[in-house]
Amino acid sequence: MTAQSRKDLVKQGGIWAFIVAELAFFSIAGQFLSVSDSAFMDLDNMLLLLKQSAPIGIIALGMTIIMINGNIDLSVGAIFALAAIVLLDSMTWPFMQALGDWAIPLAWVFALLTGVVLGAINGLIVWKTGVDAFIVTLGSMLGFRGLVFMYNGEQPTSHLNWSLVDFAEAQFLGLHTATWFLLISALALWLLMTRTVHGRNAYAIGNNRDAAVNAGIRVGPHFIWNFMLIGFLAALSAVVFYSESGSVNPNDGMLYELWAITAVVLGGTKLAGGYGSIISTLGGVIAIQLLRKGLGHIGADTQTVNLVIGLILIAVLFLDRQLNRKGKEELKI
Amino acid sequence: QTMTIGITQNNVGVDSYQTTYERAFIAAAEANPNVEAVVLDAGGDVARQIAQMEDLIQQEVDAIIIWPTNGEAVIPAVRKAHDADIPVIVTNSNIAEQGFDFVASFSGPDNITQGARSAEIMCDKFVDMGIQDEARVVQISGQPGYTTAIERQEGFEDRLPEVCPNVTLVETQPGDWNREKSQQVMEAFLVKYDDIDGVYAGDDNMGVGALNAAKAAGREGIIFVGATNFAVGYDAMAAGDYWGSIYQSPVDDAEAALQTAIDTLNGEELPFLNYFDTPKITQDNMEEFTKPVF
Amino acid sequence: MAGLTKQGMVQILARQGILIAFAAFMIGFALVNQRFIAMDNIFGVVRSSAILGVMALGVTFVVIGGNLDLSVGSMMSFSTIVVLDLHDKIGPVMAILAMFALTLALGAFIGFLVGYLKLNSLIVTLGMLSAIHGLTLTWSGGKNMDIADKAGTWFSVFGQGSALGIPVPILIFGLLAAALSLLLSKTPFGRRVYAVGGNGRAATFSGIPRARVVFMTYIVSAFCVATAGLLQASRSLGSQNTVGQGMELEVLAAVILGGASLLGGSGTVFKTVIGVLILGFIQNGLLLVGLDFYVQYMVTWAIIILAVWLDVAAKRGRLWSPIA
Amino acid sequence: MTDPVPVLRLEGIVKTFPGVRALDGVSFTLLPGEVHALMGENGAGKSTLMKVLGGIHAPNEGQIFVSEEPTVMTSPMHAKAKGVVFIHQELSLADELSVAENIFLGELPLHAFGRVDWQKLYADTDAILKALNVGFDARTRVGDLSIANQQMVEIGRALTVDPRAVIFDEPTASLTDSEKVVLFDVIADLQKRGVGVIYISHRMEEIFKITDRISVLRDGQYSGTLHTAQTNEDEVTQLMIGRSLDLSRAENTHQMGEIALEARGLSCGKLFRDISFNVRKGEVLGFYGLVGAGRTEIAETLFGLRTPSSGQILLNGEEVRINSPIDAIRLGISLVPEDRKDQGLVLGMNCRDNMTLPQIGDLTAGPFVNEGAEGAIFDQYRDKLDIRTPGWRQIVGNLSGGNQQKIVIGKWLSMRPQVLIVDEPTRGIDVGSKAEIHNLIRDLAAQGLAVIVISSEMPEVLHVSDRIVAMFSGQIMRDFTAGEVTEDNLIQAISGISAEKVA
Ligand SMILES: Nc1ncnc2c1ncn2[C@@H]1O[C@H](COP(=O)(O)OP(=O)(O)OP(=O)(O)O)[C@@H](O)[C@H]1O
Ligand SMILES: Nc1ncnc2c1ncn2[C@@H]1O[C@H](COP(=O)(O)OP(=O)(O)OP(=O)(O)O)[C@@H](O)[C@H]1O
Ligand SMILES: O[C@@H]1[C@@H](O)[C@H](O)OC[C@H]1O
Ligand SMILES: [Mg+2]
Ligand SMILES: [Mg+2]
Repeated sequence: MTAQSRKDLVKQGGIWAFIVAELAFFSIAGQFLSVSDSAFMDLDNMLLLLKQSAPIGIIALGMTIIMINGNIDLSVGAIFALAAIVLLDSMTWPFMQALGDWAIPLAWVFALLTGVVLGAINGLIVWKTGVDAFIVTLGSMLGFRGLVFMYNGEQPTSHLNWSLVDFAEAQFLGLHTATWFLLISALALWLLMTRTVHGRNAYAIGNNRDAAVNAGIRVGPHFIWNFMLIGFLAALSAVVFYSESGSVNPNDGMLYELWAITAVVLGGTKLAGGYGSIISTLGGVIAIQLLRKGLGHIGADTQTVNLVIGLILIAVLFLDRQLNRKGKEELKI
Repeated sequence: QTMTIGITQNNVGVDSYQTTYERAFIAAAEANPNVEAVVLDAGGDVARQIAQMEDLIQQEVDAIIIWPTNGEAVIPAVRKAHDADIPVIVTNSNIAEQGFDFVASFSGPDNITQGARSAEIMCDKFVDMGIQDEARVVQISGQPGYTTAIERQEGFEDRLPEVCPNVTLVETQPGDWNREKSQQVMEAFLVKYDDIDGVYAGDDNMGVGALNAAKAAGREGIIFVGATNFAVGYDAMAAGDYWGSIYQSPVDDAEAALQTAIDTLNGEELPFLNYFDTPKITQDNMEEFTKPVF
Repeated sequence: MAGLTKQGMVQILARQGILIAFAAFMIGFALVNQRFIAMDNIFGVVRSSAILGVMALGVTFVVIGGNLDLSVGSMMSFSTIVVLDLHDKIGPVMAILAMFALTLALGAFIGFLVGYLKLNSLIVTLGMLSAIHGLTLTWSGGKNMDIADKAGTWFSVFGQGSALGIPVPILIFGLLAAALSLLLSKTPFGRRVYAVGGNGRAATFSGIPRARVVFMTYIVSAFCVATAGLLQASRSLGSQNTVGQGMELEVLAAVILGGASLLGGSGTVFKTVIGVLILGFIQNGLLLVGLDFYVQYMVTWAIIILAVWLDVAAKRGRLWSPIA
Repeated sequence: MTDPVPVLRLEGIVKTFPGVRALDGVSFTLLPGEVHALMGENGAGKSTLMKVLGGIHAPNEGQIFVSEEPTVMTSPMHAKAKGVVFIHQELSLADELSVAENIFLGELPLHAFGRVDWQKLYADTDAILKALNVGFDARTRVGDLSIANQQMVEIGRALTVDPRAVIFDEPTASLTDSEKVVLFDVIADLQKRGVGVIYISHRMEEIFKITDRISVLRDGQYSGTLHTAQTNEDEVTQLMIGRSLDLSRAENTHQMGEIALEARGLSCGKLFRDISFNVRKGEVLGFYGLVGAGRTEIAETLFGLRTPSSGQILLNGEEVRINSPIDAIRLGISLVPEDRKDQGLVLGMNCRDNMTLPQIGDLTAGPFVNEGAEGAIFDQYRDKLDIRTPGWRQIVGNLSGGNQQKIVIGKWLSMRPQVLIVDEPTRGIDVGSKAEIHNLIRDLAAQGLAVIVISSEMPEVLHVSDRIVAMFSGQIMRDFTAGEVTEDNLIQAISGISAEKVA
């Protein structure tokens, strides 16, 4: 361990410390406040926690890469919804129905492809126009949502396929299908970011785009790949979630982008780009889900949940900053 | 013995119906020494509601009451509870038929009848005014995908031609149970159509939003009929601006749901659909009703 | 100045791209539908854009100062609920004063977190979006808030009245826009906002109290939100807890459409007003032609990207990004 | 001996920016194995010419030949593929990444499936670092390095490939003498291997030490090429600015006044310890030391940007508390900071607004900014400092580096301070302007100002200062009075050799 990685550990350790604090708090408070007899930290409950973290979690993983890359993607919620529509609706197409259960993998492919294509559109616009990704994806957040509504008006799109539900509800080695998807995605992306040139270039570009351009890195195509990747992941999240629920409202996935970004930032990734970690994002996602679950566990009412979640976000940000302070000698900037 | 009953509500705080429901539910549960309640709110998010179902199953509550955010999306989660031998009671807005096998019973208003009654209220008024042969109506429906909304629309659209065959329903747009949104929808209708005689809104919040839009645009003489009589709707009726609605109490709704759950756990025979009554209310008969508390 | 001629012209054209797009849009729709440019329709659009517009004015300051404000929608719900609730309890005048005070206090809290504690504004205001919603629900008990005597209160004048033949919301929007435009472009405070947003470190090195300037941008924003809440409450005299929900992104879209850079340091009040009007007229125009609201989403998408693209293209002097 | 084939040849290059004709038909030839200086005033177009060569800017007209083959440089990547390596004027590094990743940015060594070959990467980097003789290793995070060391990382990039030509754009602007020696070795080595080197610098002594030929640009036009061995500084200056410079220093004719600013036992954590010095009205006090010696931090403390852990600051004999730049400005202290892009300027703002920023609160008519007064100040300092800009509306980010620096100086002079602190005031400034700035500093002192000059250029400190404080590793080693200072004892002092530490 170099001094560098130790420093990173402290820098990124905050989120795990926070998770431990949450666990402790809800376990103790649960003793007094919860009507349920089962303990909060029960294994099944923790496994559920991972499962429930999957929808936002998978998106947040992609968001980590986009943000390390120095961009942001506000359209993921809309991509999520559109991919879900394609997933469910495609299974009702005549030729697909003729395929029986073989329609399922094909429907997945269609949905994932939808995500990739929408991501590519974002990436292409960001690259070619040079407009900031925040603005481009703020626009496509609206535009893609428009496509969602165009598909089925304001009505939900539904198709309940029980084989699909059974698959999605299955548990393998104790972990739910959704958890597997989350963990495998995390592992793959972690390898991508730490071991490959693509990952390292993502850091370089996010850190100093001009430097990357000057060094001859093809920044534009690189952007497209990453936007396709997050499009893919948003669609994957939809595939995982809607396989189990079978119906999508045109408003589904709204605000997901903001929760995903929150999880990423809680994990310590810099909004400005160039710095961040996939594993810490996983921490951020779990921290948020834990907070929701824990507040439900101790019976907090709606207004308290809203108030507490909001203030905790801010508090974590504050703590993180205190932890990373350089000390008194610091430049007062 | 005490029974633990979990409830996952749709979206508390989105309107006062849902908030009042929550209060009433908690009050009813507290009043009953045999009941412990776990009260959760999905905040309108399907994913969160499914997670809450899983949490309740995991906590091994005795029964689960669900106010679905999406009548179809929650079916697998309901099945999960069913498989875990936890009876599920659907409240307020039913889930889709495919899920009926996994549900112990439904408790709530009969929304198809409500829609039909609203059509009757409106038609009667048109007849009074003598415009039953030329009147043009717009509809502002509730949250898309929400069974209550779908059923009220269905009831209204089926019944209206039966009672007033010559009235035309010009356009329907969702107002998402939201006063602001439906005010905008109505503003748009007013821009588009010079001649509007009646507005049917899926609830009074939306109806009043539409009324505000009409007032602001100076369009008079429009007949507003809603559903779920809110306090604002009642006041607007008293002021003579708003014609009629359906009287539906969230307190009845909540108490009925809890009672249905208790009855189910006590092994009583229950019909699958437990409707509580929701009568017509118009400017003509409103003295018979107390002003809604929400 | 030999180089200026052609390139310079292109640049000037593109810099005013948003105005030109606006004019083209108006003329186009006017040709399709006469009613579009009828005075009452125009008034109608401006009036219904006024609430969004007032909020966008404030967010313009925040954005130029280099930050974001995602809490304005939630905060506007709060202002609306508070003033409606207090109206019947302490009378309209006191209610308005109290509501402004409370909203400004919220703004001050955010300003303190972002300005003095230097916490990231995206996350802070996202957190506040949720927290303020909780606060609103606590205040109202989750119930709709309605003024009892709707016919009898003069409070309705802000949202429904008119003066000199002009609807009051338009008047308020216009006056506020003019005042804030002066504040931003002509006063030392305005200059400091640009400097802090453009390069905060350099601003500090220049003796500019960066924290205070950022703090003040949130105060301006909160003031605008309170005004918007007043308009909203007065317009409908009753409200759900969620009136402002989702407006934060619409507001941001209007500000960006007006050409403010999210990196801070650029944008003007005037352009934001144009951004607001464009959004309003797109909505209205498409409606008149009979298109569904989601078409409006897609048109807005296209217009946002085109407008900003033109702007950056003008700044760099070429259409396509030079990035390989 | 036949003429060798030029590595690079540029012909009739024209490049315009909105409102500016940066290059106007420039031609230039680089031979293998030569070190070719490119000189010219600030804004003459040197960096722009190199950016055209490096594929960053597309020229409006003209042609590039690589080994006599006509080539269109489409991107930096393309230029690199053609063997042209570019060491930029502004640091171009990703500071969150390691030294190794930065040096090999864009060409990390690979295993299968796009995996980075870390072992090879670190080994190759360590070899390069060894050649550069620096004290950090391949895994160090670049952001943790001093500016000088970052510059060395940048230079390390020239050693990664087998280049045909290497362009150094003001590489020594933030290097001290020891690192310069290393750099010159690197250049000599490249030269031996037949690589063509283009060397941009404003420092005459370097030019005459290492280059073979000198080409000069003036106002975007080519104005001539000289053989270094056959010319002299004056001739080059003539070619650059059309006149000779009088580089002799005006001797002190004025009387020094009271002590204006004094530090007593000032410390700030690990940054510097027990610093005591004073500067009188009418005096120029030089601060000399190696990069990292802590001079900038002292300046920042005096300007209220850092909180001292102990010690006192006295102004005109009275103790003062300076908690922020606002306090400092109120007390009549100005600081021209070290890093103009980061600390000195709001790059997206126009020239005038940048210049008047610190005093904008006072330039008012009623509640509003008095733009007339602002314009007057801008005009005054534009003329005084000879700032080249198409007008006050020009965005500062579009000015050449040297002109940007002048805007910063103008900004702080216009505050009419009692004490002026300038940190590396002529970094990246051309000879003409440098002389002007030096004269200006002397003039300001003559008018009774107390001036502190922090510089890493020995000739500069020696030239402008009345007294010199030598620093080493956060401490003052010696306080030289005029007359006793020589290059030798100065070098000794800043290397920590001197024992005569002044308390
Ligand atoms: N991107 C740009 N947009 C507009 N003008 C520019 C741009 N880049 C350079 N210029 C202008 O082109 C001219 C040449 O600038 P350049 O940076 O090449 O000068 P330089 O010779 O390198 O000066 P210095 O010694 O100060 O670095 C200047 O007038 C500068 O303002
Ligand atoms: N090893 C280091 N790790 C982190 N920051 C450093 C390190 N060395 C220097 N710095 C920072 O880099 C900046 C430049 O400081 P520098 O080392 O140049 O000191 P200096 O005495 O001001 O020298 P000079 O004036 O020649 O630049 C300072 O803000 C300093 O804190
Ligand atoms: O107002 C609505 C009510 O009519 C319906 O029954 O339930 C949902 C409520 O939001
Ligand atoms: Mg240059
Ligand atoms: Mg320094």
